[in-house]
Amino acid sequence: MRADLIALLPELMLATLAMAVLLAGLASGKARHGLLGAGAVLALAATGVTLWLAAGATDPGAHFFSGMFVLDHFAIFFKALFLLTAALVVLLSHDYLKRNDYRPGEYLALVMFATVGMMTMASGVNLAVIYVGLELMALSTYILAGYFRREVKSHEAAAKYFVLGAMSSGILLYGLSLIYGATGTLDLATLARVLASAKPGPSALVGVALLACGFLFKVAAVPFHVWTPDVYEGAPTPITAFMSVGPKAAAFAMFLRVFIGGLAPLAASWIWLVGVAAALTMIWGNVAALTQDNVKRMLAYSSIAHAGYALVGLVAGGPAGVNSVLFYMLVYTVTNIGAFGFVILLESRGYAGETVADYAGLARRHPAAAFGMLLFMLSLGGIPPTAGFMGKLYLFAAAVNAGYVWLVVVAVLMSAVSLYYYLRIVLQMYLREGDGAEPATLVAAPWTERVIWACGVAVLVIGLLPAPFLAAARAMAGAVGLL
Amino acid sequence: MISTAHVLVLSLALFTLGVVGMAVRRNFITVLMCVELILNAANLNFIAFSRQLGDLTGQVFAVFVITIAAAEAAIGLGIIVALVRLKQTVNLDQVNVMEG
Amino acid sequence: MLDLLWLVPALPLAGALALLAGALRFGKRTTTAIGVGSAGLTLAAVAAILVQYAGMHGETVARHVFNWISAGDVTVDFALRLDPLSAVMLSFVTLVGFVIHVYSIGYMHTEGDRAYARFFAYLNLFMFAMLTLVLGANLVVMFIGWEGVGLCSYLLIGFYFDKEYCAAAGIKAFVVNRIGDFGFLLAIFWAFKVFGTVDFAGMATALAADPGRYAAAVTPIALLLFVGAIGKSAQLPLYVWLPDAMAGPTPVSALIHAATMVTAGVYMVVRCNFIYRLSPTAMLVVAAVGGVTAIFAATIGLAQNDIKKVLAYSTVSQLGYMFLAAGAGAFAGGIFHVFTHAFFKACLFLGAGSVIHACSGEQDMRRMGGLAKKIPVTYWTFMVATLALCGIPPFAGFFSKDEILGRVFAAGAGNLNGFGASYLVLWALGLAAAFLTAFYMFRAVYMTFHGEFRGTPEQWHHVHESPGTMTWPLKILAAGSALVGLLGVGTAITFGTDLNWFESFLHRVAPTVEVEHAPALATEWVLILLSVAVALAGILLARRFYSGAEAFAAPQRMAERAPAVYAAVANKYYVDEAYDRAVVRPLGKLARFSWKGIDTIAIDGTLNASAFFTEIAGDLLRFLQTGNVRNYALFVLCGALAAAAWLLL
Amino acid sequence: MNAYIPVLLFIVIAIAFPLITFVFAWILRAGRYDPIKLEPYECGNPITSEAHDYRFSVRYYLIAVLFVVFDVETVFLFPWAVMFRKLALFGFVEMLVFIGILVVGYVYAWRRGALQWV
Repeated sequence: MRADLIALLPELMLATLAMAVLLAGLASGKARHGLLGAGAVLALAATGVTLWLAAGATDPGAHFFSGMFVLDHFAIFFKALFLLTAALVVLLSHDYLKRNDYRPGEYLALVMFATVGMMTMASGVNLAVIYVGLELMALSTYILAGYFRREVKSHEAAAKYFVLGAMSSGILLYGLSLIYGATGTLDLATLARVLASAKPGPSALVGVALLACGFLFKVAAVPFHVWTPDVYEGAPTPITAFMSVGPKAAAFAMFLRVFIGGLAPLAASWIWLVGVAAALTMIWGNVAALTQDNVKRMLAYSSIAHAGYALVGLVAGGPAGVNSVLFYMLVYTVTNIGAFGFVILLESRGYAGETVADYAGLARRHPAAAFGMLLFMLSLGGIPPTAGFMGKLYLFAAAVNAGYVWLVVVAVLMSAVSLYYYLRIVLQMYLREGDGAEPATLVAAPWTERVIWACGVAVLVIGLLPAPFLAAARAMAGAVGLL
Repeated sequence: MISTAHVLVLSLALFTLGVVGMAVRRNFITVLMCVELILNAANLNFIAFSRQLGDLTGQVFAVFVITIAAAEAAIGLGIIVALVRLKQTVNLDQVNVMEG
Repeated sequence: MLDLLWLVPALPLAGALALLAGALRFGKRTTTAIGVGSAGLTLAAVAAILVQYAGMHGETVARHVFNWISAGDVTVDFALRLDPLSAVMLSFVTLVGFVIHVYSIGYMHTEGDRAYARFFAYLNLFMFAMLTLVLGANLVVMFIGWEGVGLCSYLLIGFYFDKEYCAAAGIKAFVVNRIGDFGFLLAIFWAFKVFGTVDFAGMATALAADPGRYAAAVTPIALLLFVGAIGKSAQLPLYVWLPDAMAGPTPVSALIHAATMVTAGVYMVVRCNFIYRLSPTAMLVVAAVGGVTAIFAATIGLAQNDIKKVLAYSTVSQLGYMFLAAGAGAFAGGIFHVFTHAFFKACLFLGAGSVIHACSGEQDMRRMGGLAKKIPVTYWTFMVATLALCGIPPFAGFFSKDEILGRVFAAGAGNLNGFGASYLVLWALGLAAAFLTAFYMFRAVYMTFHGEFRGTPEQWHHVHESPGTMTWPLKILAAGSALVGLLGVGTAITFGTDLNWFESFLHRVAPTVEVEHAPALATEWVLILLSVAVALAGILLARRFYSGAEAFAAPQRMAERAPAVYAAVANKYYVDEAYDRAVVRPLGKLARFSWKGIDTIAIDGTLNASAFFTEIAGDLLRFLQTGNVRNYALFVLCGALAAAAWLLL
Repeated sequence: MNAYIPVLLFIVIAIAFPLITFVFAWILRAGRYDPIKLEPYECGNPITSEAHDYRFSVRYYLIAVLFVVFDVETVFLFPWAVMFRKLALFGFVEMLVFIGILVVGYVYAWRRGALQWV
């Protein structure tokens, strides 16, 4: 019992602190942005420390709560990543909430609740636990997407996200029920054993298919990506940044855990499904991004494309594949948060009014920030010496070794295509003059700028010295039991 | 005597109703009901299977799903309320500012 | 000192970062100090290193800077490799680079402080990338540099971003290069899969140990690598970006688009010669693409009136020569041409820059002429470099070009890999290209420096010699163009006694593929004389067409003075016309056809078409994104059905 | 089979009770009608709209939301109550935590004014 509670301590702590923040926000109203923000960041940091202590105090191989919950290195890596993401997003949101005059309390609390959900997803080795974590994350995100009550687009985002999200989670749940019926268990380890022993019937296969649909929806893979552009465009930009990295990474955590772990015996049947989905996702995401003028929307499609790249690593499978996905998630997180941070800086003309044209000549007026954006764009495009290149290199190498050359060909070709639209922004910033009318200037947002700086440095450091980070990812998923 | 198969057919029917309903109905509230249909179809499965397998996991999970469904309904209603306050409509076809 | 090898790329990087950290807010003095200073320090460091290296009989020095990627079965070190090949590249990249940094002080002084700083930041960044490319000990490090130089060239081409076509040219360059990089990247992955390493030494040993085992993989890898080289070194069909790249400032054209970056492809092929020499097919492909590009670009050069465009096409043509050499197994010969070409082509571009500077921004040779009197230094240096390019002894170009043609002929006569006939054809093409090169280069010289000035009087009034910071680099490079050829005097020229220091120096890393029975000494002398004769013929023809003020200005004067004399002059004029009709126009037509017809329509066409179709596809996908939730739900539903069906069937 | 007899009785009673009530009312009531009496609200409230017009004030939904959330928690309380002794102290503490969380939610809803009818 005691060990169980220790393993669960980080989640318990974060949940408690989130409620505290909620009530504190209630007491203090709109006024205390700084205080609540600081509180949230501290809470996340404290949770990080707790995670570290809990990891030290428990055996990575052990199972808790009668085999429903683990705290293995895989889970620790992702939890740390989630906490980092949440902290960065909170910092991004600070100036933004203030500027748009919305209550910070519920906002911060919801971000923390979503984080709790993601952490649970990373640790669950029982489909029920994973599903509960998933729903906690999803429900919090629905609300966050619609948090800007006075904005039509924000509402629309919430509505669409809710309808489609609910649908997908329903489909996922139905798949779970079929799998449960076919195997009589929701525990991944037992599931793997049962599936390995006996050839699964059609109902199990349909269950797996529906499960895959649910997961693919959460990572925004074609054809379940339809919600992404509208939701990303409509949601408050910090939340878009959050959705594009946090929940996506969490979805990948559960994807790896469930498919590489529990459903490994059925790999033969699902690997092609996922592989084709990955190819379609890369093609669709990149091609559709080409014609976008709204930067948030373009980044939405780009995040679809990146989900495709990461799926390549999933298809590759094996320790190398899993490592590459973990590493890619890290790379993608710092890069994308930085990019959206820049979008936030530019959001000076009303809500979400940022077209590519607004970027004209920014390099002249804000050389430092523009240089940061240049880094992020190059990293997303996968050009050395940025982190993105390392991530892709490592993913594709894993896939090639696993023998999926055709996927890698598609991936490399598509990342070449992607440069069209990433460079459009660089072109605007560096090679164009702002139209004389009213050149878009960056709003003063010290914390957002600090986040951008941090991300920029991270992108460069990871790009030039990836060894330690790769080593970390490797140590984390080195012994890929996942069960 | 009702066999698992019967329940499965029923749940499949409910599931189909729900999914198709979500794809064809305009009224947000109806769509919300369709969500409930899907989740409860899954619940039926869980309970039927757990009875067939003589294993309680399914029923326990069903309880959790009920709670989650409640929370989902609550949030859905919340979104609807906000939507009505802003647009005076529950018609999803009128929620189409963003596209392309 | 060799342990400080990492300093070589580090110094320019430091310079670039310093300039960027100053957020481009430095004044001109500070910028110059940092930008040019770092380049100078790099040159000093390289000099010190090479002095020490000279005593090491060309053994390979590998310096492992830091363990870069090591996870799973992927291990890549950030390792630098100094061997004769990289040493040669190092020497001229840093020397020419430094010289051009100095030149830029004068050339860019009219820019604003910001632009000035930006320019030097990019230039330093380029030096860093190029040196990384040269020193990289494995394909991945090389690729880092490869992409780096691409990025810098993109930023520098678009330097004058207020001009629309500059930005467009920048994009074009970057995109076309990506097509090549796509091949390069695939080659890296493939090589990694096959050899288990991307380290040059590692791959070489693996191949040496058991060539048969990799027989199947060698050709595709070599060809994919070559795709990358085609993009970077502007060969058919991907050369289109280079002429447009002339939109950038002239020093950039000199450094990046003539002397260093564009030769990276040749360098890469030679660096991987241990792969190429095992694949006759790949060798022939390299040679063929090179040879055809050489003649093709030369014909285009005939029709150009923009002085920089002429030089651009001649660069493409010369790069073709280099690949022709590599394809014929003369790897050292190819690198030798890279080496000499760096000097005289840089000198030519800087000279052109000086001319443009003098004519207050005029680039059209039809509005120049007679400049020799006003800007003697530029004229003489330009002349030296031109002679070198035309392959007139004893200037540098003669030795390298003659080496190449000799080797290609030998490959043909000795029936290399059984492709003898093809190599002979390529040799003929090379010879024809040499003729055209001499012709259009002297056409440029005559139109620019001889005859009467054809621009406006005030332009003529403003014409002035450039400042010392611009003329000294010209003198240095001209000296180089005159002398560096002596490093690689062919054995035939010295009647068999081997004074070819260059080739013997490179022999350890890039040995030439020898054919069974090399042609006799007499034959080789015939070849040498032939190539010189061809070059002289080209020069004389150009003189015939373009020298002498009469050709242009005389007729009107005569007509006014004495109608009687007019006939004669007119006849002379008609003669000129006749020549013009007979020779120049057909050539011009051919050139213009190959330029307009093939370049603009075929290649730009395909590029634009592909872009167009992707746009269409994008719009189609947009159309599917209706913004209506129910349609989205339907999407998800269909997806789910498809997935279920897939797993069941 | 006998086990089901109580159930049967229960059903019978459940059906009989309303019937008997109706019958009594039918017997006892006075049969005098007038327009006012036929109005939906005999207490005299004027009718504002048609009964077929099924649109409710949004406030009902707010209440519905709160109701749904708090109502469904009994689904956990019930099994706990049944197994109360077996789960012993741990179960008790755990339930307290659960209730505590609900209370937090309740306090929040209350303080944010979701409960007053505005």
